[in-house]
Amino acid sequence: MNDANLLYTDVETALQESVRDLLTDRCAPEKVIATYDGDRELQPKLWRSLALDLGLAGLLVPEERGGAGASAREAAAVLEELGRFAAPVPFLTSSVIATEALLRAGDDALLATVAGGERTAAVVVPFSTSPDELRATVRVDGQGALRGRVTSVAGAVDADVLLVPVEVADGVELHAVEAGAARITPVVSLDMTRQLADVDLDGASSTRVVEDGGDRAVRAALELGAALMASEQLGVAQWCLDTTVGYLRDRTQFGRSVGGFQALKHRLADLYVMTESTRTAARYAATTAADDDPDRHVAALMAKSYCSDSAVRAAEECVQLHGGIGMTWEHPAHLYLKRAKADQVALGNPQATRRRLGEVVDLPMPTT
Amino acid sequence: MNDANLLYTDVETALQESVRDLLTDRCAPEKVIATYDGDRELQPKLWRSLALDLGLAGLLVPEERGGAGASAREAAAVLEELGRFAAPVPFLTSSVIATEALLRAGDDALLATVAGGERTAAVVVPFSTSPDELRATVRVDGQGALRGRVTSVAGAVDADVLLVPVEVADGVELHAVEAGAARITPVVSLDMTRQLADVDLDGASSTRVVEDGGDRAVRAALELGAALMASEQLGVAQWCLDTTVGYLRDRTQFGRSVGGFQALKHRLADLYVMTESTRTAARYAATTAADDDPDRHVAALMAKSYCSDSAVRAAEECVQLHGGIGMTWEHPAHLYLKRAKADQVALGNPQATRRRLGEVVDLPMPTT
Amino acid sequence: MTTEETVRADLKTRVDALLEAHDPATVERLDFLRAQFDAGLAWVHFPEGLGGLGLSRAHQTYVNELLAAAGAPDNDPRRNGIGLGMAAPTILAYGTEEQKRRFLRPLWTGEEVWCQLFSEPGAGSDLAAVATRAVRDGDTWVVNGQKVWTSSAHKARWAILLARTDPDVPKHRGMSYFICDMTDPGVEVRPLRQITGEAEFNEVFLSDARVPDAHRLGAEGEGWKVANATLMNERVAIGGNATPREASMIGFVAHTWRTRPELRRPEAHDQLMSLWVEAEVARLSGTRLRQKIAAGQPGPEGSGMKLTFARLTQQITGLELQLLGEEGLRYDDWTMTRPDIVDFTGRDPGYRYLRAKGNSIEGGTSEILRNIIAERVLQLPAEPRADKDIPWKDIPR
Amino acid sequence: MTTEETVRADLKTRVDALLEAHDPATVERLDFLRAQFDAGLAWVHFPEGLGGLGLSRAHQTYVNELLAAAGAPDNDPRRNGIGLGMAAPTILAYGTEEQKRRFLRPLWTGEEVWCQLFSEPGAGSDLAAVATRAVRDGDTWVVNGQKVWTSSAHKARWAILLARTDPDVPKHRGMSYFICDMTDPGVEVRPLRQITGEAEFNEVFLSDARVPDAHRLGAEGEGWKVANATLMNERVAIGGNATPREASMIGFVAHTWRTRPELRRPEAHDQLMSLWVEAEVARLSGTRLRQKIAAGQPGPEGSGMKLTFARLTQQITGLELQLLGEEGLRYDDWTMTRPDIVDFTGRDPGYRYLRAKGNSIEGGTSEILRNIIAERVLQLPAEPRADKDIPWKDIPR
Repeated sequence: MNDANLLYTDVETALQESVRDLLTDRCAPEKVIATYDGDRELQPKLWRSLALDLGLAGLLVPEERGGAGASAREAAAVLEELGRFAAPVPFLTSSVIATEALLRAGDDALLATVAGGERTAAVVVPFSTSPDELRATVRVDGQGALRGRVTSVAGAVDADVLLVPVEVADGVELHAVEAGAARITPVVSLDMTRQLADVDLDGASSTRVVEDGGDRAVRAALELGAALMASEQLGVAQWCLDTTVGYLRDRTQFGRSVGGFQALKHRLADLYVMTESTRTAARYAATTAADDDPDRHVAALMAKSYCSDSAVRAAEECVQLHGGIGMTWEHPAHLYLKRAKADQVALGNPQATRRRLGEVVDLPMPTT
Repeated sequence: MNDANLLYTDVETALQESVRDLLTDRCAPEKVIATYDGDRELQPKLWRSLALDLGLAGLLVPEERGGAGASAREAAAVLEELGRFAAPVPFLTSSVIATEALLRAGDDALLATVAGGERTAAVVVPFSTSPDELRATVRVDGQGALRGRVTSVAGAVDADVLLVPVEVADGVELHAVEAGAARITPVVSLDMTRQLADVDLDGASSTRVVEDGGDRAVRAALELGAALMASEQLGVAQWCLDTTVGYLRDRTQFGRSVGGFQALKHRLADLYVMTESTRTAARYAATTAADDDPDRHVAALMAKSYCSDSAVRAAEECVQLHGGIGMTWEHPAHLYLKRAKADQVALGNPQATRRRLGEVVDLPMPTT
Repeated sequence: MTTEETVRADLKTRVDALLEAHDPATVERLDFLRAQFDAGLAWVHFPEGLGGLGLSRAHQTYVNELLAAAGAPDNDPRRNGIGLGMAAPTILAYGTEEQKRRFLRPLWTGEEVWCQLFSEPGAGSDLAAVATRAVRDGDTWVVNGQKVWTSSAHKARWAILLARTDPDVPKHRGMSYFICDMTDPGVEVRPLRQITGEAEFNEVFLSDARVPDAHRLGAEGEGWKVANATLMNERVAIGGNATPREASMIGFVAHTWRTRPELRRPEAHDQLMSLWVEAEVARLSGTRLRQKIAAGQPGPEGSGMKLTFARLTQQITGLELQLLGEEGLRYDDWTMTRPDIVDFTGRDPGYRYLRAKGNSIEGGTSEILRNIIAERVLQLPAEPRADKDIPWKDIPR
Repeated sequence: MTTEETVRADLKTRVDALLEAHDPATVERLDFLRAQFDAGLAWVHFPEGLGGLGLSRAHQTYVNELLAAAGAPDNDPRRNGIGLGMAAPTILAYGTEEQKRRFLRPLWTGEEVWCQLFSEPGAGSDLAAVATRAVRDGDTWVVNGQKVWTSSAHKARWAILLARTDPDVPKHRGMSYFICDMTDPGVEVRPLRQITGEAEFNEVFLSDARVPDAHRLGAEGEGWKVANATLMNERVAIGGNATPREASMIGFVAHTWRTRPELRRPEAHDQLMSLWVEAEVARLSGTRLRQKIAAGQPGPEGSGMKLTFARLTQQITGLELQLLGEEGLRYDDWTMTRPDIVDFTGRDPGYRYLRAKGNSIEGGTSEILRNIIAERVLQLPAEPRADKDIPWKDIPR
């Protein structure tokens, strides 16, 4: 689509500002770093403010179904800010991925509680799952209870309700499980700002959310997740660029501003260009998703490929160009490195994504 | 092999000096550039001096079979100098590839004339052929004459005798054909310093050089060609580095030596490190070939992969860092760019080579 | 009617009048173009009397549509890119009334082609280092020096020329800007052949070339300021129009991959797709840039676009040669020619590969663009330099 | 007998005598080590009386072989790397006789561990910018400042310390080099936690720490010269020994690829093999470097090796996490620990990925190494700088 609007609307800018103000206030880097030592004090209050006070929980849900009636573009704008703060909140997992699954599944009762921020939801798949590689491994036993275990699930730690793809004879159903009915074991994660968990569902009772096409709903949800995570990755890259430029401008070595050394200037210029391209890819994915444009699938794959790698590169350059200080626990750079690297692997890694894209745009990898 | 000697022996250094002296004298860049306009006046005399006066034609041939009895290491040392001058002589095609085929085939009569520099030979395969992708397309017709046409053959323009892999019922034979018996049509080539030709063999009479295992002989010849072309690529990279460093040191812009601008310094430092690694890869391939070390196949594949890409990168940086002047016909930089790019594609491109290497070192590409 | 409708109605009336008085079907092409200029319909954003009507630039599109629909000839702008894109706006901004009247009409009609005499062998990225000397001799200037990278010099009637008029002041202050007659006996044009084999550009040798002081543009010593205005106009040109997916260099490789399955290799696929993604993101970034400009948020992204474009064309053409294998070892033609119009894509893959190398040099090297981004966008310190405040003649060279 | 054989025979006699007088099976470890030192068999290239015999460094290998064969204890050199590798040669070169006698024996035996107080928050790549002040008070110095990146500080008895003693002269001339007592009440050591979660290094705060002038190493104001000697010894250590193929970081990925076919993806193969080739070329470049040194052609390639090593460990570990997919999202342990010995590879892939980021920073950043190669090897001009000839106190900070 050549006429997709790739700029920010006034509404989006205002939304970003309000999110940014709240995060500046309540999401200080030292508190985020503390999550790595198991201090999760920050999260519940922060998420409540975002979900309820700012009404972000139901951003993607139409007003008539209990939400704010915004589009993927606004959700992307929010994710950009969340990425900029490496904020440890389940917006992506609950308000984007799980919400999209519920929207597709058509369970309006459950959807309304999630949209209202009363309950937080998570789709129970390994976070590394790419939309086209979804495999349901959970089954229903003779007693009607679930059997199965799913590892490395994002958002489960924060969830009140779990959405589980369940394999049945003739396809995949989507079931809702109360978090209390499953054994959720938090996992020491590379990115503790989105801590994963292993979810053991053996014996859990569940409610069927959708009978047929549960896989389609989850795939669509994961695709939207990847498309909008690109904006989170943009936020990460932008923070890394801004912070590095600021640091090098201020730091003096050899009697000169370090930011004046040409080799570093050129790397920062390249990083700037890359970050602007990241914005293009992320905005295009968000816009085509918002418009349900036929190009949304290509856009999502492009965004996952491009923004995954660029966020990692920005974070790696940020650590390197900070020198020793960027290697320390106290400096927030590592939050972004870990988030960027985990996001790269999540929802389909860039190489697998490009292979899939080749099929979609008629440039297939040949069979060997 | 951890004990392969990767340095230059005194003999190799002396050989390089004599080659360099001769090329400095007789292979001026403007004459090499003239080959692009069809002026091939330089070649015959230059090749005669190298082949006969310096005795390079038979370098790889044992003394008892009419040659100089040197090894692949010395041939590599020579190729490094030839690469440094982008010299338009058939050393690689006749004295390395065709000679190795004859050594393997065991035709000592023909070998002796090639080793003595009286006749120049070429193996008739497309220059892009990688050792493991050899396909013989020429056949013998009912009258005992050859039938077939081979395109983009390196060295054919300079050859007196052509070595043709011929497909027969139970394998591949190697045939010798007088150049006059074939129709050799020079091709406008990306690298005119090693101009290719299309060779039409229809109706040509031929002598069988080896009956069984002609493919093995040619494969071994192409592998040695790739292993030693790495040293030619090293010579190309070294010239590009040296010339660029010299130019930037001397050139003044903004009142400063351009070589003092840090972004360029860092790129040149990286280029230096890469060129030294290129030397390692090239020397290792030459040494393991000289010693018939079991690791020679791995070494050849590594060298083709690494040195192909590094020579191209060095040449591309050379053009870029020279600015406008490097884009002109008069400046010799383009000779090296074209040579590097053609060498990269020749004898198996780097990606195909790495795929093959994966099989050899038990890191196979999975089937899709 | 809105203002816009009024303007359009008026333009329609003027175009109709022009077409009625000069029927494109019968009148000579040049006569038509002259009449179009005199009617103010050449570039409507120019002032009245100089080919325009003092309107906004966007209205010209409407005029062109009307004229094209009527089968009117155009002025073949690609043949006089430097004249139209760089010389004309500079003359308009800095020229005397007499200069404007003399030069703009034949420039626009294409009767007089223009070229640019700025770059020198020793003044590439550092354009302010021009060493070509102009020495005053009464009311003319005597010019000596060498210029390079001059396209269309062998077809040009006039050149915009940057020369040093005062070596005793710092480099940026001692230059003046002239209009040079390319038919002057002191001007010698030699083709400058490139690595592709052809000669897109020229070298121009100035040996006691004479330029009347009346052909000076801007004040004496103000050449740097005038030249910068010219270069700004060059940069505006970059960006261009919306293009469809795969319309750029990536389209060639994609076409090869689709139509020639025997060349597909799994080991090349990830690189192909990485470049495809980058090319598509670059294309969409162009769209975003145009949207920003349209929304009144012009930014410095043009430099970034050019950087990306150069890198991608180079990487893509490099991959193309590898994919093609044997065909990549061949070339179409090394014969020296002097093409009228540059076409990055029109020839074979080897040509595209070589020509793409120039993309990161011409119109500002990638290195200079990175400096610009770092200093102007990211506000990082400028390079230390020792050539700003000392007289030109004392700068080490 | 050749000279070499004579030397070896003599060493054998001395080792036998040592072993006879101090049976490793019965004597205390520390007693044995002290006796070994006193027998000149600690570091035979040191002078007699200081643990050595004035022989070449290579002979120590022979001594160590004999001692190891007899079951003798070693001095566990990894526990005192800074002491043995940096402090000892510096004390030998610049120390007074008294300093040598006091410090070298317990240093070598490991009774006293050493650390290094060089880097500061504001003096990273620009080490000569150290701001830690040492002010003379009679025959002691009072030291105030902050040091970082100090490994083993919490175990060290002594530190080599670089401090500014004269702020009124240019930066390189106003520093002195001291031996600092880490048990001084003015020395506070705090663990410095890294992005891996652990604290390999420390920060050291010096608050009126007192250093006797007798513990100054080298002349007052000559600290920069002495520190450079120390750093030279650090660089010598890089290079190491011959390693087999795939012994470095690439071995982990190769092992994963071979043993876990379900993780293999065709689209990752070219990148895997590119890195494999680069790793193998780097390994062989190490061999070539050692051959050059053995042939008496030492070169500056050590800097290049370190650059390549850092880049490759980073790229390889980055690929590893992607290959592992879901497993790459997990981590072994974020608990803060203070490891005795650094191990780049001993933990899980996530740790390797994060720890590798330090390889291009510690021991000279990759940026500084590129400067060194450009200036010392390629003879390109140094960076313009304004801090060399003005008094330290006037340099902008």
